[in-house]
Amino acid sequence: MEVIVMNKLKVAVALGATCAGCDVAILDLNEKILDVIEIVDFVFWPTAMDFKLDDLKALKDGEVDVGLYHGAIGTEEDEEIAKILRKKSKIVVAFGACANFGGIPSLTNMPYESKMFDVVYKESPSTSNPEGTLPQKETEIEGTKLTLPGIRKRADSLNSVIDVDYYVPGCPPMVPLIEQVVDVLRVFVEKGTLPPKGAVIAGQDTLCKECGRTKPETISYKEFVSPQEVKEIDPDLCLLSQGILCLGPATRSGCGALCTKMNVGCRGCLGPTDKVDDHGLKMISALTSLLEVEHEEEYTEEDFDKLLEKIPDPLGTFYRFTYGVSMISKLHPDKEE
Amino acid sequence: MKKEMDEKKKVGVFVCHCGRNIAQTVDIEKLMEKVREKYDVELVEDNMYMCSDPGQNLLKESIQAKNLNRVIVAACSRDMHEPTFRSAAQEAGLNPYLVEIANIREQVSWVHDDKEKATEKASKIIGSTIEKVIRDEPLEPLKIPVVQRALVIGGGIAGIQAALDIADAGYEVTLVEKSPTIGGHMAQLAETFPTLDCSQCILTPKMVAVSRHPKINLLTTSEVVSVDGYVGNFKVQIRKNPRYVDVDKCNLCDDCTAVCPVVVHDEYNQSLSPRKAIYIPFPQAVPASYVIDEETCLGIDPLICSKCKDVCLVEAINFDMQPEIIEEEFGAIIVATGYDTYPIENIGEYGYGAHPDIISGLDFERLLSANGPTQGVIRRPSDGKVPKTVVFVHCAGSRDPAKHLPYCSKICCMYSTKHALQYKHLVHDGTAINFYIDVRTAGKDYEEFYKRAAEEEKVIYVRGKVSEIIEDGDQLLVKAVDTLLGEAVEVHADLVVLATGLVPSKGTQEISHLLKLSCDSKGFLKEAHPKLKPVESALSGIFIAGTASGPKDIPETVSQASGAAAKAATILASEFLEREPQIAQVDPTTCGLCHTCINVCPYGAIYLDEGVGRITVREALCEGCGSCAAACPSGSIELKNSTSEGIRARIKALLQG
Amino acid sequence: MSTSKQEQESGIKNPNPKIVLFLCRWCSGKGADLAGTSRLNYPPNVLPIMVNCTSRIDPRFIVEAFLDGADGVLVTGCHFGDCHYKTGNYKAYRRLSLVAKLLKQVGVNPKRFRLTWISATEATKFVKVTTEMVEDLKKLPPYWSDENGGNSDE
Amino acid sequence: MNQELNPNIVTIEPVTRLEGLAKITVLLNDEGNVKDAFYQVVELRGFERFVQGRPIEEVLRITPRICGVCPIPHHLAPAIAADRIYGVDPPKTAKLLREMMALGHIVHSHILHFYAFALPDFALGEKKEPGTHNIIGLAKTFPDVAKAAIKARGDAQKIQAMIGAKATHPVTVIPGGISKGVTKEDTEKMLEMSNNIVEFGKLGLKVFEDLVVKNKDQMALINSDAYKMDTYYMSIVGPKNTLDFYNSQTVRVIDSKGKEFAKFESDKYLDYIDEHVEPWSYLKFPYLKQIGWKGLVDGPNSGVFRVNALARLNVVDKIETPLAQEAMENMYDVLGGKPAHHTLGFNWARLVEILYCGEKMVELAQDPDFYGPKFREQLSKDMITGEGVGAIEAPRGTLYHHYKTDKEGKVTKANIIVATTNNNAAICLSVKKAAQEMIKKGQYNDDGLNKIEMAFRAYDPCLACATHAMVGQMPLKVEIYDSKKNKIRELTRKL
Repeated sequence: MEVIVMNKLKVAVALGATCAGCDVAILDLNEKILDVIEIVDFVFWPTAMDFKLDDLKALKDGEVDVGLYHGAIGTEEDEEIAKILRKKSKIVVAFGACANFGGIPSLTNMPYESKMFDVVYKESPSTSNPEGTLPQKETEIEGTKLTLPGIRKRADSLNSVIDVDYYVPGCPPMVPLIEQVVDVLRVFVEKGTLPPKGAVIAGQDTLCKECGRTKPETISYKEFVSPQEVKEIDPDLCLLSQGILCLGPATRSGCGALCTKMNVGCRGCLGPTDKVDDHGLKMISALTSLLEVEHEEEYTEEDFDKLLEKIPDPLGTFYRFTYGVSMISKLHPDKEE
Repeated sequence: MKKEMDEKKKVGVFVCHCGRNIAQTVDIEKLMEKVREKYDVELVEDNMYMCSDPGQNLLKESIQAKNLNRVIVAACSRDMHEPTFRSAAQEAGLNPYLVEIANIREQVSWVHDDKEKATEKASKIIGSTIEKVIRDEPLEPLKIPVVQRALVIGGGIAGIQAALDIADAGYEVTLVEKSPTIGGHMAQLAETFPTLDCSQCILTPKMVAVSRHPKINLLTTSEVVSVDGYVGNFKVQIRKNPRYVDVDKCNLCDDCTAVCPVVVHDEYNQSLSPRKAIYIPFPQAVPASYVIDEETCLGIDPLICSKCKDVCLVEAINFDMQPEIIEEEFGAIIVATGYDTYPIENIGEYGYGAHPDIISGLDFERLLSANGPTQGVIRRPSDGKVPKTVVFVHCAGSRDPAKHLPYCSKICCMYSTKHALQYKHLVHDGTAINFYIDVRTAGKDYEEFYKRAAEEEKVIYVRGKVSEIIEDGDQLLVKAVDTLLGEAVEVHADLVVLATGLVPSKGTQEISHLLKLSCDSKGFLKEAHPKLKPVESALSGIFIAGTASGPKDIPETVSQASGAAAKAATILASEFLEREPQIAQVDPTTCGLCHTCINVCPYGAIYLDEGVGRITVREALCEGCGSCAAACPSGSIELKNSTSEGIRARIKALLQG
Repeated sequence: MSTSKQEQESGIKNPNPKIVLFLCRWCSGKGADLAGTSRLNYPPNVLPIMVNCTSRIDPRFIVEAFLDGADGVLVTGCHFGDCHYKTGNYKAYRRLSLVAKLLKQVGVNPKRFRLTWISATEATKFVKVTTEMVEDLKKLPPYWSDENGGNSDE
Repeated sequence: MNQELNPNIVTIEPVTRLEGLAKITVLLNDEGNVKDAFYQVVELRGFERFVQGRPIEEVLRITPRICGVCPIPHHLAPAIAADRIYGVDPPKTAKLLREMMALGHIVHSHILHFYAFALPDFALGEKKEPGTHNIIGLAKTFPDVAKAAIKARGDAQKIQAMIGAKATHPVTVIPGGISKGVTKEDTEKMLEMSNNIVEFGKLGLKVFEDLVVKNKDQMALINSDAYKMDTYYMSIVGPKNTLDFYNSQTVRVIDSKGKEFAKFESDKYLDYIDEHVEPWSYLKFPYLKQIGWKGLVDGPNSGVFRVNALARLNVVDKIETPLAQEAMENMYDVLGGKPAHHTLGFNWARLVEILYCGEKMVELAQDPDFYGPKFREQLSKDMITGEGVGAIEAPRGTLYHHYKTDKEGKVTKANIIVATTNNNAAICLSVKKAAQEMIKKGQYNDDGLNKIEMAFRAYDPCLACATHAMVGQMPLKVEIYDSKKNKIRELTRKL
């Protein structure tokens, strides 16, 4: 379709601690990428084009119309790049679950017995590291210093280091969401109007409405069954009511219920609604409320303890993508036992 | 999008000394200073006794003088004087829900002695209450329209009494009874303990009163098929099954039974005597009319016999009657679905009820009744002889957790004693032997009744459980152990009466599913509170009376019936039900219809309104517990004047400084 | 509020712990009031907030209390079967027990969060529970203090 | 524009058109020739740590985030490990669907690399201005090729989404099979798309023929010693040493002459592979255990081995499908027989593999069991053995996932050796060799630096995978140090 564009939008795509799934997601517009090129000039996109950091630094402040950042803030340089992007861009968009909530990389913020370096460089069975060498921020080789960026104590969301204008969640953001972003850009190009600052470009309500599976009269389950142990998964009935863990009730709509359509429970990669500040705590409240709610009056405290014991890895399951921005991750462990 | 807080919040804080109760460990002056300095309030005043008239006047005058739009009274527990201060504020023109109480007496002055810390804590509690009051919105009590008509389910003595009381209170009542007549099990009794009143004599006047009461709409051969709605607005569907006899025309001439070729067991007489397919349950039946038993009649559709119709002079018989669904609305419901007796067929030790001369208590009642199968003469069902020795077995299948009912049914000791006494009246030279574990005589004049049977009528009481009853010639060998003498006992009896306990009737089980009433572990309906709310169910607007909630005697049943009627009448008394307005509300923009709230609500107050496709809260049922707001995974449900953000602010205020 | 000499000897690390106390309006709230009418005594460190039912407590309130500076949170409600709203405390128990597990998993000392049932007549139990918790938390450093690694993350 | 400087250190940072973050630091001696080159990977996220304590069926949904470009192998390999932990053999339909996903993924990944990352270097000639040597630039000069590439990759992604719910970060593969089968209509659509991929595969080889094979300079470049390395090669092989992207767990290693050096089942990988740690890179350096780590050198007695497309074709004896077999024979004729050591040959091998995948996908989609009703076994906790290794040929080479679990199926220990990691040492060597060629007496230009990057880009390294352990930085940075060891310039190129 013929688009009369006064001037193309300058777009920069920067990345932090990423798996580049978000880059692939943009490329997954497939043929539509050609329409995007009509209204957009990529001035920075390392994964797909030959731009170097200095190319970004060389741009004038505010010269970039829209700066997309995907990946979590994991090293000091991620933070540096985010700040440069902020300086150079009129609008900064947090793109994908990592930039929005810390994503899977922020799982590293959870407490574990062993330290990361020990697990990777010492305890791994396939690593022979007798001297126990570990990567250093600076190494002297024949008089020259080879540097590595320092690893931050936490992998955080983009808005923990810079001011963010818009949010596009998802891991990676699904095609319908990216199409919404393209529409927003097109309207911005043609009319210069933008959604309210801080808007999340996804559904405002939760997945259950979009999922289309029927909800039975009563939703009450005894325990969560892992998908490989359940005898049969009903393709039309709500997964949660079948005891299959699904974070749909607490997760934004907008993805087209891709996972639940395939008999797989949602893990919340679009994050919570505007009103919820801690995705995991809200989901836990809903799920435990329905645990044996039909027969709860026959239970004692000890019976409930046994049931709760069977909930698999609550921290890792209910905070799969949002631990970085969760309230609970802001608590710190007590020094003493 | 937050509603902008347009009107400026002008908060008045009134600190009460409560004489010395608060002032002794809270420095009132310092407290007032702290509140003025730390919080954005319009004025801070104090008074020796805020609840006194001067105190309340101070409140009223300050509201008007400074046109305060929020008030906090820092005094005692809200249970004490919240209504006092709210109505005082209302008199001054302020919405009562904009007044909050900060408890600095039970929670502070009475429990702490360090004056400085107590004052600091009082200030924090006031600060926290300020966070609540500035977020309160003016509210009005909810008004739920009430349909001023009651439904009584079950036509036994409980249902009859309840219906009469409500009708006498001036409200319309629909009484629904599944069988062709009201009267229930009481109509089958000969006489009642301890007064030995003739059961029919005291019951039938009430039955007639029901039939003649203008406010009572009696529906027999009918059953409730569905109940929707909530207190004040129950939508009920009742199926009225056909009697095939027009009640108004039938003049009880009894010509039809003579020609009816079908002979079957008569349930009213415990199948001890026959009846025809067309019959009247018992002479005093209400409604006074014959009825055709569809199952045993040779055939109505297609019509096979119709002999009865041919002889009926007044043409009262009409085979074209069809079942009919009646839809009505009610403000309150009383469940009085009665009991059944524990079937003697279940008790293997006593012959599974196979032997004709081993009968149940109700069977014996029929033998005693003048309108019974033996016209009141006690004859053995096997050969019609008058039995010389009769054994009455107490606790037959009761207090026996291993095999039968674990509980005691309260009335069997008394009706067995009554049976023994009546038998001795009728067969003076007969021997009545009662085997018992404990004779329970816990009602008025019950002990005297038992003494009379044992001492005057010489009924022999043997303490011991009957272990076995076996046929021995034309008599029955009853084996037991006399635990007082510690010896085995064997008695040759001509007749054995098993005093079985009470179990929930089939009707009780059906209605519990229909109304979603919870049952106790024995299947009887569960009261809202066993001690303090015996006639209320867990669902507001639904009441329970009589043996539907557990074994009890007639006096207790009747008093429960009147209690339930009074409770129902209080609902019907006003056009509107007023309810606390702090209920849940749903924001549809973020609600994902995940049904969590529907399943969490203990009152079924939340439902999916298919029409608009939105989760909706029934104002009449929501009690404001807030469980849905805490569970809602999308944060779409909030309680009026108790939002999550508000509670967060209250916590933060407690921790500041 | 530094700890005085003798307090340090007796292992007091936090002389003035702040504990948010959730009371339910029907049972534990009345139990607390009864403690008042019976003139019992307990330390002023517990800061009360009244909710209609423990099932009104959203798990976020617990974490937010800690984030707002609380050293401990004590939730009190009705015994199973006593709840004015029938089954509120059953749900509260399940929710808040899992929150307790999470707090433990992120390293918060289990002594800092407690869920217990107090009926309207158990004033003595109320006093015992509150006093016990205050004593426990006095032995722990203030949650956000540097000594406890509070503001340690750069 | 030449750079009249006498820097001793050249750093290319970030290396672009690849997945992940790394930088190359080149040390020059006094004459300005390359003394040494370090390819530093600056990413580390810690998957092996933060999957501990998670149920194995949840780990299958976390590990795909190791890499957004190749999430499927990181979904399938742990699934194979999970099958072995439960001691279960998934039903045939599940295996067919899983293989289809794997093949579709190879097609997507190879197209993305060749057409978005590599081809611009060949097709667009000397590197003039930046910002043109990429997919957008390609779309301008070769619109029909670009469109066909976008269509074929789109089809490959659609096939993966039909089976895995999402092409990027699939979710449906579970221990014992797959969560939901596919319908007959879907299968027909997949068949049609697979046929389209076969056609595209042929087109790809023809384009490579015209632009590269027939172009003397390009072939000279490919054959130049700068882009050759004499190393071992490793790949999974099917029963008769055939190319296999899912069904087999047998790993074969050949020496630089093509003689079989080792053949082992995946769960014995620890006896054959070890990883060496260098302080200046977060990425470890795997090497063949029996031979040992001799530093960043090639040759028969250095443990360095190579994986990825060319390695696979070197290791396998035969490709089952006719067209791909013929294309492989043609490639080796041009490159001078097996095994071929040409680093830039990896690109050619990828095109052969796209063709193989297309043909095999057509075969799978015609198998009647493909949309069968039984797509998973029901498992139970008592079947858990507690340990399992799953290996698979990812687009970038052999990938190992090794897990230990408790009785409940919760992971206690995880060890992941990722395809690109296997090539780490080889990449360093290739970069050093290319740098030595391109930087003479301190003279280098943009094109020269891009040639260095080509040596690197040929391996299609996926650094997110490689360092699944840590957060990264800009792709490849160039740092220039003079002989006095002070950094003169961080970036050599100006807009």
